[in-house]
Amino acid sequence: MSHRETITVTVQRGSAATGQHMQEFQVPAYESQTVLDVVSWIQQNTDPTLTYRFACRVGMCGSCAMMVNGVPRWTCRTHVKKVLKDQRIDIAPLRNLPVLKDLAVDMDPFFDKWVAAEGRHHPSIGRDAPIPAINPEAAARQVASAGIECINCSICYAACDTVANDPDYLGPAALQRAWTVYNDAKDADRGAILDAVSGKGGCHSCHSMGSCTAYCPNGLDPLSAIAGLKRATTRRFFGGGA
Amino acid sequence: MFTLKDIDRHDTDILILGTGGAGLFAALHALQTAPEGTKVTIAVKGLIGKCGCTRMVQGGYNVALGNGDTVERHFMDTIQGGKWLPNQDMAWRLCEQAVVRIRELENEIGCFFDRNPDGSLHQKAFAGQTADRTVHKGDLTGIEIINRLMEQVLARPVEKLQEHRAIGLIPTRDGSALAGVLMIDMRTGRFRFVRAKTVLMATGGGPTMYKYHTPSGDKTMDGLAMALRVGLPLRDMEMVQFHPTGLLAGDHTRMTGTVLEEGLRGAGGQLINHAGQRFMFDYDGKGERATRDVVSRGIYAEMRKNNNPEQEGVFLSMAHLGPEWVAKKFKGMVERCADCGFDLAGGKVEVVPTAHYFMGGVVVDVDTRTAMEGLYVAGEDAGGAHGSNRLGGNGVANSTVFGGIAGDVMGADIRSMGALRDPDLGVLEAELARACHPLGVKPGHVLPLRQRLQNVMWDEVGVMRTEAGLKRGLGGIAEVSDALMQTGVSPDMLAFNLTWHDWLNLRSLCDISEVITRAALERDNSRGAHYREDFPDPGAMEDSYFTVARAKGDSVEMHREAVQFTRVRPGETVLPTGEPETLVAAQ
Amino acid sequence: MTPFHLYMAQRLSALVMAPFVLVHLGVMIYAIQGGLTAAEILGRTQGSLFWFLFYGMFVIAVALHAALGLRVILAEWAGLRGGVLNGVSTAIGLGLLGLGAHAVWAVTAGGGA
Amino acid sequence: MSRVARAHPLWLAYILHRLSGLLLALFLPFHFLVLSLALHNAARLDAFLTLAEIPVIKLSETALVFLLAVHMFGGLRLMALEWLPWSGAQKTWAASAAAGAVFLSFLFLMRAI
Ligand SMILES: Cc1cc2nc3c(=O)[nH]c(=O)nc-3n(C[C@H](O)[C@H](O)[C@H](O)COP(=O)(O)OP(=O)(O)OC[C@H]3O[C@@H](n4cnc5c(N)ncnc54)[C@H](O)[C@@H]3O)c2cc1C
Ligand code: HEM
Ligand code: SF4
Ligand code: F3S
Ligand code: FES
Repeated sequence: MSHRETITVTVQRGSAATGQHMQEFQVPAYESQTVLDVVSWIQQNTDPTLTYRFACRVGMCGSCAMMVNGVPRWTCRTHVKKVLKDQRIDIAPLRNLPVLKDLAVDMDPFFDKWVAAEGRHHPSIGRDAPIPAINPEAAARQVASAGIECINCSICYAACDTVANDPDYLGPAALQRAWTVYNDAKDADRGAILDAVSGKGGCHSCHSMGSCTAYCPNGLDPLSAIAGLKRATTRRFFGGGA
Repeated sequence: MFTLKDIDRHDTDILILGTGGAGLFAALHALQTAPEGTKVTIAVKGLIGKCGCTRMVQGGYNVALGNGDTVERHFMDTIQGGKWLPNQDMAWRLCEQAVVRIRELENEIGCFFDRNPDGSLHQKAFAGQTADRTVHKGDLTGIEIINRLMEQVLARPVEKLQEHRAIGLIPTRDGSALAGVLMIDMRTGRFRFVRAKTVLMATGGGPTMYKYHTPSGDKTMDGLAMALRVGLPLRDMEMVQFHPTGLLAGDHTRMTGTVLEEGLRGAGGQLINHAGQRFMFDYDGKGERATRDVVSRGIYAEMRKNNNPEQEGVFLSMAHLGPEWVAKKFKGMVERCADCGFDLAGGKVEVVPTAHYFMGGVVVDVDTRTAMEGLYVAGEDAGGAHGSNRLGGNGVANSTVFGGIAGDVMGADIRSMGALRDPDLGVLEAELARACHPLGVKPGHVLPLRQRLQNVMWDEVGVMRTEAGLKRGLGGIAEVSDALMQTGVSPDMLAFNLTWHDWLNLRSLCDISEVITRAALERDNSRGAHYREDFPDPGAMEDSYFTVARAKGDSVEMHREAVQFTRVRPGETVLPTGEPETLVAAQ
Repeated sequence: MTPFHLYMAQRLSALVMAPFVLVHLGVMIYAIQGGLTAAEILGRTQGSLFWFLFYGMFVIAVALHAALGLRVILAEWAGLRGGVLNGVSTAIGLGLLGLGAHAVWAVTAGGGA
Repeated sequence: MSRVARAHPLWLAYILHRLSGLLLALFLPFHFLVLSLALHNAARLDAFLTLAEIPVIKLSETALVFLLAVHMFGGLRLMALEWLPWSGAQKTWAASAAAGAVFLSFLFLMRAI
């Protein structure tokens, strides 16, 4: 790519309150260039009022996710080459969350649901006790470890049609977190987790459409985690205990 | 353009700025120790837990957990790593409390760190450590720590002010105590003054005024700039730690400067110069496995020899270890490079030293108290614990240990504090005017100025320093600073206006860059991260001093203070006699 | 009825139906050859307790299953909530049950009855 | 504003399952009504059944068999995914469910004509 080449970028602007529209920009192409760089270039050089969000730049904080050509992606680690079609890219804010302005969404609903799914540790011992020995190869531990590296980027949440259609649905990330905690031998209140994911919008609302797993940038598998919760709640129903 | 009347008012009891390891731990501990009904508020420049550097921690968390390792040994490593400059009581507190904090992280917060086959915690050794001490979760330790802390905090009754940027510490009329903090609600662009009985500043420093830097984009020295303006003393401000291997991908991409992990060199990765030759053994017997400062200087020296703008850095090459093995062992790093278009496993990747961590900070006591009543500082914003160099793994230990302490202390102190304090309206007005300054000036581009500052700092106040260079640096910083004051931001749309915040970021960076440079001029020897080509000698350890900077009117005043060897003197050790020098098997 | 109970009811009714559907499909594929006549159908089913129970249980399960299935679709695609949703899906379920029962009666009761 | 791209195998399986369930549920009352004719008038049922000789109707019957089969296989796949500690190769299973349904309905069509 020579530096004089440009790419045509369409960006969704505004918010529900102020009205939304698409705006087109020409951005110079570079050899090493991510979608985040493209968005930054527009803000730094053409339109200083363009709003977007990022922090770590390396796929660890999960704050730069946007819809790129209709697909939810972490923009800091999406090379332009991967998404460029006819020298064009189409960028919009993450789906399924309220837009604050331009490309920045309000992530509170996502995290409220994380909490509602009991996606947190329920301690059984305190800081004075020694750290329990846990076999890293134990089956339950392996299951817990499978989902532990979620960066709460909300990409799965944006990909899921059930989230789009059902405002109560807790969504893949929160449920996967619940499943991870459920499989943690250290957790003291696994019953509370099953209760939380059995209510309105819980794991039973998932239709296993697997968009979460298909698009998770970290290769995690919320689909299977949610299936695990369904299995656990069913087993409890038939008297299998929590 | 804005007056005091335009400021929204808000009150709370305990206010915490920042949600890194320090901020989140402080919130949890404050809720535990403060009297029932105490209101705890978190204000943060980004989203809770999703900004800052604690989340970016890769290697891990230093803590002595037996197997021969002791708090004493951890302490000695910290003092020696810091070249005898650390505040010894803080360093001791750090090492001692890390033991409690790691248990808290596992048992109460729900972190899960990597285990040995027998179920005990796995620990490894970073360069500069004499024991396998670093607890970790793969090479994504920070994600585990911050996610678990974040979900605990989100589930508790804490008031959240997200995307609220602190811009000024507002003292009382007599200046003895802190009344509150002026912020911008970034989403609306409105100003908000939050009064609180106690405030923890945990905004995490962040040396992002260098051309190559690793920290999160939201970190721009805001905290230290605010502390400077309110007259607090800052120590060790010349101490900027460079990580030797930052990715170099051009100045048009935010990937540039991001870290390629230490373990790559540990595993046998080679550094190759422009002539295609390995060079690190010319500088140190440990070659690529030498400590960060040594490798950074080696690379910097090679870059200077080459002096070719087309190929600035050196190359990190892993291919000789077998691309498949590399791709498996360093999956995360290889994928990250691949996403950016580089082949780490089979090819070579261009790297440069990159500004990573800031050892300097506000002078605090072991309880995180500052000279100003009601203001506490913890984490990377606080100076003292690391002295002239931070050991890998001591950063997150520091922020979580002292964050927790700050929460405990604020929760206790608040019991004896009466009413909220009234602010000095003059200062409030001045801070408001400061933030509004660009809105009244003809709009221009902020980015080129930031790049200019980053070049000045990299060239003149970087890995190797000289008096002449530092003085040129001061001139360069002043030019950027003046140019910034002539560069405006259109006031038409202040809601979520990133360009306004870019301006404010650069304002903080200019202010602290000047302090770094002055402190570097003040230290006429070479210690830890600070290297003076004109004074390569470390100086006598017995006579160790640290630098202290303080704002006086419009200028910055420097002085030196002697290090108090409260626990151990140079040449001595707190380890029992007969203890082996190192417990780490030779690599 | 919690969301979990609805889920269990839908899954269990589906499980119950699986063998019925297999048999039903098998019979269809077998019987379709040469075209269907009423006599053929009725000859097979009328007066048979087996087919009465077979289709009777099938109808109960399918009424439940389809009503619950449509309930989800109505919630997700038509935005129905709360009482309206419950009312409509109960009506669907009862309607299907009524029609189904009538049909089962029609094809199995005849003959002697 | 922008369209959403999501056509991957498991999403297609989901939408197929939903549409087949929906269409089956819509067809069901009709099916019951036709069978109920038997109660009052076997001749009308016959008259109706001869309609089934028309090729278009044959094809749509085949479609119904397909819908029922694909819905059942898909549903069994989902229940296996949820209840058996097993979740690998879902794409293959989803494809197999569709293939099985195509096979059954083809069989039906072959025998019908
Ligand atoms: C890439 C990388 C890898 C690292 N690896 C390790 C490691 O392996 N081991 C180790 O020990 N250390 C490591 N460190 C260092 C470690 O991350 C830091 O020492 C530590 O996390 C600092 O914690 P903190 O709480 O002080 O600040 P941070 O975690 O950086 O948090 C600062 C917070 O303050 C907020 N903030 C900033 N300005 C404002 C403002 N004006 N108003 C309101 N809020 C504001 C930020 O948004 C953020 O939430 C690493 C650092 C980096 C960058
Ligand atoms: C053996 C046969 C059947 C099996 C195994 C089966 C299985 C299932 C399962 C597991 C679901 C839940 C899907 C989800 O929530 O994601 C479902 C949904 C549904 N089923 Fe069935 N089913 C069968 C027969 C039928 C029949 C005969 C009908 C209609 C008459 C029907 C109508 C529906 C409807 C409308 C849905 C809702 C679809 C959705 O929510 O997407 N099913 N089925
Ligand atoms: S599961 Fe994957 S896509 Fe979903 S929030 Fe976590 S990291 Fe992001
Ligand atoms: S995309 Fe949605 S429906 Fe379930 S499998 Fe994933 S959460
Ligand atoms: S900026 Fe942190 S994940 Fe992209």
